[in-house]
Amino acid sequence: MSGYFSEIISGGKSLVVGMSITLKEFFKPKVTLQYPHQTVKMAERFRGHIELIENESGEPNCVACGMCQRACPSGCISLTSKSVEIEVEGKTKKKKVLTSYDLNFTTCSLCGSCVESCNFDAICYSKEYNLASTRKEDFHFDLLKRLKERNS
Amino acid sequence: MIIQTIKQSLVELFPPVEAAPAPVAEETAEDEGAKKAPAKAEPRVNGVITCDYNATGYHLDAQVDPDQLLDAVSRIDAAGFFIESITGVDWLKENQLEVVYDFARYDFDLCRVVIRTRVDRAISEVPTITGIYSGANWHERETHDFFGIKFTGHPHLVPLLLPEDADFHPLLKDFKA
Amino acid sequence: MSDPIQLRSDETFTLNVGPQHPATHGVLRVKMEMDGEYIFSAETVLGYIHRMHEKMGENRTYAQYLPNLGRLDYLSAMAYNHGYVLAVEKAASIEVPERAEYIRVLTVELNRISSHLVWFGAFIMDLGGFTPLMYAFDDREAILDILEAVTGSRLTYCYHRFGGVYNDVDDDFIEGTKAFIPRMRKALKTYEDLVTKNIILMKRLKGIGPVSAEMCRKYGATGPVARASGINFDVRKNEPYSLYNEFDFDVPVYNECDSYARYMVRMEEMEQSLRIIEQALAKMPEGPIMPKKKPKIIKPPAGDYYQAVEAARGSFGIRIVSDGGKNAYRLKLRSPTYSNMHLFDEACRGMLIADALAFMGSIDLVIPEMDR
Amino acid sequence: MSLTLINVLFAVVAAIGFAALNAAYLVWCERKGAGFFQRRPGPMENGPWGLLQPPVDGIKLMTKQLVIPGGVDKALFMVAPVLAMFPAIMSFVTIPFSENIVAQNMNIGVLMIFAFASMGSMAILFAGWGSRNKYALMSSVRGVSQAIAYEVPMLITVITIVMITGSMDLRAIALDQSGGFWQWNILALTKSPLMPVSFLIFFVCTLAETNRAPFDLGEAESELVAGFHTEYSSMGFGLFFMGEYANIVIGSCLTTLLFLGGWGCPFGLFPGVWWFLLKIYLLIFTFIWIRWTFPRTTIYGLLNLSWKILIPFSLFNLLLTAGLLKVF
Repeated sequence: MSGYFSEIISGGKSLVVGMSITLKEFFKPKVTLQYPHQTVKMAERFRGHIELIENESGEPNCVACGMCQRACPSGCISLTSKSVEIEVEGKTKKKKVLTSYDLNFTTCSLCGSCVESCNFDAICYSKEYNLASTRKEDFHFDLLKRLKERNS
Repeated sequence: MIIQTIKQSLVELFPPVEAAPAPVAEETAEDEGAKKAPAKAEPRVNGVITCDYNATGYHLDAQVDPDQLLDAVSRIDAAGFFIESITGVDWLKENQLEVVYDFARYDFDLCRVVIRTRVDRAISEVPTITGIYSGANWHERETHDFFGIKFTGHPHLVPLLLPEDADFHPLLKDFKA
Repeated sequence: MSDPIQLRSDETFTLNVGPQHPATHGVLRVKMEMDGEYIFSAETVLGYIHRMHEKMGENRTYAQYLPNLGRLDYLSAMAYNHGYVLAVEKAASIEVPERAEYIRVLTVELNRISSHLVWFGAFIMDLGGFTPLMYAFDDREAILDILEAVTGSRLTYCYHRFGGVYNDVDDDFIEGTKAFIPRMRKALKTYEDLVTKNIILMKRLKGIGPVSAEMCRKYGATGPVARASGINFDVRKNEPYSLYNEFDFDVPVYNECDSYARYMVRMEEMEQSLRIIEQALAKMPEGPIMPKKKPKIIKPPAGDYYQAVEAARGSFGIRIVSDGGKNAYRLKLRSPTYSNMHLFDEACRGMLIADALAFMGSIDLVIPEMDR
Repeated sequence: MSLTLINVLFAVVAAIGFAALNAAYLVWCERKGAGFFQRRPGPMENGPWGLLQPPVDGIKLMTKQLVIPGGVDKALFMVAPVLAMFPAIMSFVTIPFSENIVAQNMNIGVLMIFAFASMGSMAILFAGWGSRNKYALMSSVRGVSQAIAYEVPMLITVITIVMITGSMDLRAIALDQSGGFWQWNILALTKSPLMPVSFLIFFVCTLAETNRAPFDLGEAESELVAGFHTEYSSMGFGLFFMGEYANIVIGSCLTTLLFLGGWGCPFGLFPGVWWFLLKIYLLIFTFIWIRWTFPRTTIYGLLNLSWKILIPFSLFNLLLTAGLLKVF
């Protein structure tokens, strides 16, 4: 019988303690962010989709070696290149020039293998996270075009 | 040490008449690795092997005949092991399917035991161990899904992870999607 | 606790819990034969998000498979990463610098807390209390921010690499983690007052969902489910991998075998993880995070390798069968919830549906991990 | 048309208006309250502080299609939501908001309110049975056993109050407590020292009767999906929803009238309708507060609480009060 009453009392006390905690939280400042009106600043290392890095002259750093393409687990990078002859210090050299760099973001798993495998510092992560669309085509990024748009 | 006990118990499965398993049982992992590499096309001989835990992650590796499986597993059960997982491996070159049973212990007497059994790819039938470990049920169903190995006597051998009407076995090496 | 009643098989009806049901936390289906509100028998149906990760492992190189691990158990992705890299390092004999191991332990333990926080919130939500979920998510947010700053992602991390980690931690990480420990301790106290000691919760969980130690053994249950049944089994202690034998921490074990014990085990594990984090922060040496010599392409020698780690939900095992090639010949993932959930069918017989769903919540399900 | 009929019609319209407005804005309060308890701001997008959320929700509910699933018992399915709303509105007619603001005072007001309140479980039963859904059926069975279990202690405490006051007229009960908080029934220790306990019992029963957390077993979303209104869409669901909030208002009105002195000021100053509203909204806040603090009980936990704790205590209080009344 004493167990009966002590359970009622301790149980009632636990309920009061719980309610006092939620009441305290009621008056605390809010912790959420009103998303479309306020936005989060992405961490420096945030891994978004990739972007090409340009050199001083505005051309992509990429030498079209295709390491990223091979490293990608999902096969979402496809790039093409052509070789051109350029003159460096009086000598003609053959050089590969990037002609297209397509990222199929629909299958990308944002693992970062491509950036890691790149030896020429040619790709980086974008900080973009507001990616939403109802069309698949919107996620086939032409990174070369994006680079030009960024420069213009 | 439990390793010795369970090894003793498993070695008993292989009567000395066969003669061949006895030396195998005494081999160390290094020998085994050296021996196994050249003789790759040859399936491994049944027997118990003590493995280098630091190199492989388990202590005992016993390959048994499908007929001996229930006996071996009940010895494991009697020694108080818990079932970790069951899986299969498709050895296409040797035209065999291997079923791998992993067992481990809850206490601090660390011992991981692997029991394997090999069957022909065409007639892949292995007795079920659900009678001994009820938790083998899903694992066996999964292995059946992926490899098409029939566990004879299994109470409910229908696809678990694959769709109900799946008639393909994706982890077979000759499976083409 | 309900008294055992005589259930009749001739008056049952089938209740489909799931694949879309608020209590299954994903697409899990449990076909229950019910006698009124009592469960006569149950059959769990899996595979709604089966993705055949094991086949993917055969088709990709070892390095390419790394991101897959985070997709298994999205709540404690770090432990899965850890298990995989340890297995491959064991197979290919890659040395890991000490600092990298410390960073791994730190991130895994932080991730374990965040995983338990999600479980805590979701479990209380299964029981009908919504507010603790929000508090838990607020605290989890702090962990995610810390981990995001280091790893670059918030959920499906792909941070551990063969031989080390992706990038080094900075002072912000150290400071942030140091500041997080007291915050988490305070939060744990709040949870204790708000939830653990709550009479309604105790009444709902004590004595519900008994799982005996023998049953755990037969089904291969690990993690908190086993530890709540009096089994002192934690891979970090029983089979110390990485640096876990250098830290001083306890493994909470309860003998009650009920849902409340499972609840308590997880709540105490958070505190233990905090202890590990504290020690790791204090001991962490300077140094490289990647070995100097590391093969460019990983090709483990032919053989069979097994590695188990303690993920948030139990022992996660990974078996790599190598034929010496660039890809694994066979890659088996042994996921803890798969075994833990398996005993649900047997254990839930004769329970009320409300209790059975509380029991299911106490197992802590992550469906993608079960279905793989 | 006689004057009384016009009066009654006017009263009914006023009651519907009050109930609907309250129900709509209580949803807003609930969501805001939930938000604040969880350290987030709640609805913010529609209008300042999300104040236009209820009308927007209302429009959404009304413009949605009312799906009637195949195989349902159509008559019961359609009647149930109306039956959930109707008793709540009818109960408002007899509730005195102050000494003069009452639609139709009755000398058996208490009886009438409880008569209507028990119709609420009919709505749950009809909805659960009619919608041909196993979850709904289980929920309705739960709902009815819960309603029966909690009407017993609730009525016993009400009998205690009726005994003290000697009247079933809600206005008379409230007037009997006028003068200050020491006159309120919750503190009527001279009449029965267990009165505060009695208040708690009544309050818990109100929670259970209105299907509020932690006793919201009927719509336990993690077990029974949405309980008896799983199959309802559009305004069918809307009526259940409004009925629930209207019931909460009635529950707090009753608690205020029976225990907290009705429209009387705690210090005996300026009694009036504002005190009444203040008290009921404070009680409603407590309802919200409790809902967003506790997990849900189970059906046996709930029945145990009722039969093993609430009923013995309320019976004991009834006997004690009767004895004290007889002695003094």
